[in-house]
Amino acid sequence: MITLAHFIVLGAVLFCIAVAGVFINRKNVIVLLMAIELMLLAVNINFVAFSRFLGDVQGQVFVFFILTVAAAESAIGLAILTLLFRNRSTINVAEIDSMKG
Amino acid sequence: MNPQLIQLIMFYAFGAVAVGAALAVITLRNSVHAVLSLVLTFFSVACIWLLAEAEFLAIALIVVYVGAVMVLFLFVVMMLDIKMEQVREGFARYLPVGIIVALVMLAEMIGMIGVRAMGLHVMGEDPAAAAGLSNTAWLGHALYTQFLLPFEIAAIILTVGIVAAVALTLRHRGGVRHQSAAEQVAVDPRTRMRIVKMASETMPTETVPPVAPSQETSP
Amino acid sequence: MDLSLSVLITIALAPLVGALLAGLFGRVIGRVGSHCVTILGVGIACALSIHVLWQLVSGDAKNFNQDVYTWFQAGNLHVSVGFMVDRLTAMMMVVVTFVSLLVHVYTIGYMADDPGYQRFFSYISLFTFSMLMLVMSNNFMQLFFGWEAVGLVSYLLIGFWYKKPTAIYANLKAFVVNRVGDFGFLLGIAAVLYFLNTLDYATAFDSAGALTGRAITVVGGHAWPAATVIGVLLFIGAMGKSAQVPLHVWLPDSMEGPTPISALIHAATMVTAGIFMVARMSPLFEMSEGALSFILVIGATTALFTGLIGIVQNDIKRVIAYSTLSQLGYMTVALGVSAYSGAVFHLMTHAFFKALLFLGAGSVIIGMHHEQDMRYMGGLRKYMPVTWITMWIGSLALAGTPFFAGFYSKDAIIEAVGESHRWGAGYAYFCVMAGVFVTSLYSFRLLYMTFHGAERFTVVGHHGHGHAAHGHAAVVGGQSIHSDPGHDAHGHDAADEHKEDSHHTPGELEHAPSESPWVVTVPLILLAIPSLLIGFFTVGPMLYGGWFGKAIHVEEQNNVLGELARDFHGATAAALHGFIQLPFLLALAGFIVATVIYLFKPALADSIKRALHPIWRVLDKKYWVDEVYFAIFAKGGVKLGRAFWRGGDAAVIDGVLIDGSASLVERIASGGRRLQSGFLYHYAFAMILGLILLLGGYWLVGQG
Amino acid sequence: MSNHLLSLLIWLPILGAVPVLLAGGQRPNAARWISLLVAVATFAASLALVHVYDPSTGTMQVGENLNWIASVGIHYSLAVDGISVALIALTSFTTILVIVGAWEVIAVRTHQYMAAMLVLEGLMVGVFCATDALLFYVFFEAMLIPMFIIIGIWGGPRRVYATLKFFIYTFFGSIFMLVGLIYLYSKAHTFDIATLAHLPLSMTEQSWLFFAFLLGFAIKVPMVPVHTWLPDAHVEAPTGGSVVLAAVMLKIGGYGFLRFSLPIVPDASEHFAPLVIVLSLIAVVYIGYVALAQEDMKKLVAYSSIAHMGFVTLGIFIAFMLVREHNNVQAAHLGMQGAMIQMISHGFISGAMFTCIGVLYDRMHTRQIKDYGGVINVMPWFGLFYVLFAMANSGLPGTSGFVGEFMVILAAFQANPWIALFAAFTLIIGAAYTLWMVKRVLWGEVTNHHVAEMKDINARETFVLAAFAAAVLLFGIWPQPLVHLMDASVGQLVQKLAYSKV
Repeated sequence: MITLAHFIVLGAVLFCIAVAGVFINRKNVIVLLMAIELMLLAVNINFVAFSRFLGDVQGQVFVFFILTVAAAESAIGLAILTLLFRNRSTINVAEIDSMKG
Repeated sequence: MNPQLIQLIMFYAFGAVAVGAALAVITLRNSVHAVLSLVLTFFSVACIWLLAEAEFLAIALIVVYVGAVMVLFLFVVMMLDIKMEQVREGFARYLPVGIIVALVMLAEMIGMIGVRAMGLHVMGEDPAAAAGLSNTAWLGHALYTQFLLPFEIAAIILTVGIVAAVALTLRHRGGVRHQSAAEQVAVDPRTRMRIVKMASETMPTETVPPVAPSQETSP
Repeated sequence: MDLSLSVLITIALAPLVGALLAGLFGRVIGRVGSHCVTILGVGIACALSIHVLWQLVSGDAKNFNQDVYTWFQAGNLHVSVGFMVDRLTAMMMVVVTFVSLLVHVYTIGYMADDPGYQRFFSYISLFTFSMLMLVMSNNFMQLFFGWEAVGLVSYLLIGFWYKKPTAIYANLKAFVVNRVGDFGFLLGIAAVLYFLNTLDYATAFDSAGALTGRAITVVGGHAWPAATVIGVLLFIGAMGKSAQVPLHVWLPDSMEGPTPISALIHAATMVTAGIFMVARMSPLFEMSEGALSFILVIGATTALFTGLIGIVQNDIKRVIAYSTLSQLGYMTVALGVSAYSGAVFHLMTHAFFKALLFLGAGSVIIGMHHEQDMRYMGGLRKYMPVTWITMWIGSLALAGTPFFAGFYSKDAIIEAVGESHRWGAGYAYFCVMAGVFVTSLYSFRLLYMTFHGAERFTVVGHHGHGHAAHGHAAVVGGQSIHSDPGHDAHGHDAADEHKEDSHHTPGELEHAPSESPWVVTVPLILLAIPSLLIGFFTVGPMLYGGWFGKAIHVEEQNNVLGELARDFHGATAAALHGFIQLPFLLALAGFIVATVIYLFKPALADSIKRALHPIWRVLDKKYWVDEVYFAIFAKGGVKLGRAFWRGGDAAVIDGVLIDGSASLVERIASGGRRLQSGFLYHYAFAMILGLILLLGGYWLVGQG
Repeated sequence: MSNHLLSLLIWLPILGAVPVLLAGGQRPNAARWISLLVAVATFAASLALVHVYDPSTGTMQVGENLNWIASVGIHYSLAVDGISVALIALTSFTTILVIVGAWEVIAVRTHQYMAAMLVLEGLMVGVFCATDALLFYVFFEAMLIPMFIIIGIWGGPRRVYATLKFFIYTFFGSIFMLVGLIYLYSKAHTFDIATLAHLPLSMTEQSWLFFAFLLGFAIKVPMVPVHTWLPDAHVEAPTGGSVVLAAVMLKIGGYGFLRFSLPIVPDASEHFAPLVIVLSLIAVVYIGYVALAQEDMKKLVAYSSIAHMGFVTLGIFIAFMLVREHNNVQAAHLGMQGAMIQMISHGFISGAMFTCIGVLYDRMHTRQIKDYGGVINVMPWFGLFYVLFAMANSGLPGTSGFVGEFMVILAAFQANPWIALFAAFTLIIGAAYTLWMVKRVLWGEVTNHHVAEMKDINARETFVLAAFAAAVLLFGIWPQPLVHLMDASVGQLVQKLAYSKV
């Protein structure tokens, strides 16, 4: 019998994995982007679960929008990454510090 | 077998795959493998969504993410010549911290959520079915009525995203001849032809500018 | 015919007009023009003052009290400028203008060579105006105006020779010490307004009875009677102006000013303003035994202890200055035993004979070509006979010889103290008695050292050294040259050491001393006459005859002069009786001691000095009062100021609060700047940490 | 005409600055004469104001009222009472002397300097006649700008530090005042000061507002311990800047207390009066000692200004004590009147002192006391004025410096003799620091050849100093006209003190 807790815990676990990913792959922008995707996914799981358990359509509508925005986001993120790599020949985050004051 | 039990088993199975694949995403050395693991994660989660009877979103996830975004990721990863040893540096150093942080957070989240209370919350009847609609129709009704404006805005955001991505990656190479329609349209006659008024020629005077003879004589 | 306001205004303003003309247009009207306008102005004031006094004495006119104009009217408080003239005022006016007139004339001779001639006349006329405003005032505000204005002119005149470092030190000191007194005086005026709700004399005196039973809580629960508070505060003002211990320090230093000023301001008039003020306020002072006892003790201390210093001084003007301090002490004692008339009477006689002494000393100084040290004088009687005789008259009057002016006034004070039963009267009686001996001693010492004995100066046509004279001086003077540490402005005492003070080698004169011109000697003679006679003629009415009328108010139980009046049988009888009284015997003893030591056995002085060296040193150092004040108030004040400035303003407020807060912001900002590393993973880390903390927080709250 | 007299007084100098600026740097003489003309015209207008004003009632008069920002109820409303009239006259009087004083002294950017002075004058007049709190605030803040420019451009070597300190200090204070005003607006929905005066406020509200106003005005006055901007600003400011700063700008702090603290938060003012009184006494005694230690003439006079302004705050707040605790309206009136007289008189005296120092500075280019000595030998006429103003500064009767201090001390004694005692301490310490400076600068032998080469004051400087001297002596010998001008207004203020809002 699947309960709400199952979904939520799964979401939490995925989210924490993503967090750990951000931590341990602090130099690799691609993995960072993927970790962000994972986080969004975790959030989406929660939305879907709540939508289903509360019988409210808004949760799923929201997931829909998140998917949209996340797609746009990763498109732009990757574009920036490409540009960056073209200019500096690296995706090492430690070297991307031109904004440092 | 009890369909609910099957559901549970399926959930655990897909969940385990999703978690395992997610772990692979963050640990694999090879970026291509990591991307593929992410695809697997998405796939498993889509299946879990199917268990929750959110068919439209599950399909959308697979189509949009696996079909589009992840492929984009793959392209990028393959296109870029990434030196893995450089970007992997510090992996071992940060691993313990990462694990601890993740575990602490997980403990906190689960503690906060109150798993026990939620564990009593059993999945009831599908609300879409209760409304006599399919999941897609149910969602569609909401999207095209109540959330029409956000929906349109989402469309605009996507468009902007596309344009931005193109604009960012578009590279003007020097030395390549190409047509510029805008410039052609914006042509101004005055920039094309210049009428120069010159004084009529006079008799050459004796004082010749010093530059002229040297130019003539030096070669 | 009543007194007219226009006459009184003329009296006050005539000297002011003279002062302005001489001061602002001195270069236009020249030297002669300057002294003419100022003498004319003061002359008019003097003549009219005598006229006013005559009108009042003859009974032609009633007392005058009228406002001239409103100074300000704030709410219900009305403060105006006005005149109150009764016999007390009129007498002061005559004394002031008369002495001032003579000093003006005298100055023509004394300042003949000075480049600041016009300026000097302007100042002394301005002083006369200020002093007249002070004595003629009919309210406390105007009194304070005159009070401070005379202080200002005194400041300007002490520093008249502004190039002399000692002079400009002395004038600053005089002004600031006077300000200490004024500080009390102003508070006294405030107290008068508080308790009596008016600043007008007449109203205040009429309602003085209202002070009975009123008190003010000043220090934690201890209530002070209102009258005592008022009395003491007002008297602190008098202590400053009349140079009473412990605010006496400025008067000896004020001798840095030109001698005519010493005569006019620092002997005859300004310094007696305090005495006049207390006499004028007698209705208020009579309300408080405490304040009067305070006055008595202060006066007695001044009378004896400053007189003692006079014995060891060598500067001719300083001896007279200390004598003035001592005599002011006598007057104060008289005030303290409620013998106000006695004080005012002594004020008047003293004004004449002390002005005489100062002008005589000035004459000597002219004769000696601006040498003031008595150790380089001696035997001057042959050279300047008029000065010699008039100085003798003045000194005899000062010493209290019967028939001389000083006798009547001083004797009355001593007897009044003897009669009084006020707290402190016993101490005061001892002080004034001892003071008689001291007075006599220093007076005759001065005469002998100056006019008698061997000449201790040499007349040289050119530059050279007079070793003999120098050595002799050291013996006779009873002291070798001492040097002064710090800024103590001994001035001419140490003339030898201060190059700027002496334009020549001490004891050497370019020309022989000679008698001064007539403009100098005539004032001396004119002052010698009242010094001899005025006491004899006025003692009866002024002292015992209730001449001042209601101007001076004495409570019945305090009326010591009334007691004395019963034993008074005319001036002659009093004088003859005086010959067998203790004061005269003490004065005689002083005379004999002075004669023996300074006339016949000059070497004795030195041996006595050596024998009593510790005492001599205490007196020579003036009880170290100057040194202590300088260390505590002057140096201490500047040090405190510097500490406040560096420590308070610069370090705490600016350093910590102002610049400190600015640099704190800067430091926080630069710390925050370092936080903005620009590294993506730092931000991510911060974000996650924040998330963890947030969740933890919620969790804890949820658990709690 | 007379109903726009106040607008004329404000805008004539501000608009007059335009032709001065247009005259340009190439024609400094034109700029000088135009600005003098404008200043004189303004002074004439202020005399007309004195004439038009009826001192017998003491109410707000000669008013104007226009909508300015209607949506939030801000009005361009002007009116004056006796105190404002006196301060406006002081402002226009001082401006003339400052312009004459700067005649040749300011050689670079003359036209800009003159224009800044004129604008400053207009804004200061605006402060004194605004009856709308926000209009007051606008003038109050705008005033900083020309002064900032004057110190920042024509100032001494450390002018940048000084201007920053001056600006941030005063701005810091006034921000709190603005917050207070906005709070009041949120309660009363108006910025009209007269209406705000009748707004009922709880004690807590009043306390907060009191401190907001206190910060704003105490820095302006300035009171200890927020006074340290003043010495720095003075030392770096050009002579004219110092004169205006000391003569008029400081008064705005005292004026603010009267217009805001006193009527709007009377109960809190009464409650915290002991605090202000203690600060004022610290200003008198502590600052007196600090002044004694100064080696720079301008700093010395700046510190003495702080000490003298201590009498202003003392006089205002002693009135609270007297009315509320002793029920002594008469003495409160005296103290308040004394504070007002002290404001005007200090305007003349400090202006004159700074002008004197400017005269010396123009010749020697140093303000250090030790560089001078024996100046009287070469500059006797200057010496006359210097001694006169020094005496006025130490509160000699017969000069205007005495009148205000006298009144305040008399009033303070009635509240508590100890307050009077500490206040009267100024007699001693004031004389000590002022005359010690006179001694070191003026008296003595000529100390160096620079002093020996100094020339006595010229006709222009004599005019400026003589004008100050005339004012100092006139109000010292006969203060009644000035007292009368303000008396009824002061009486009204004192009446308001008794009115409790809680």
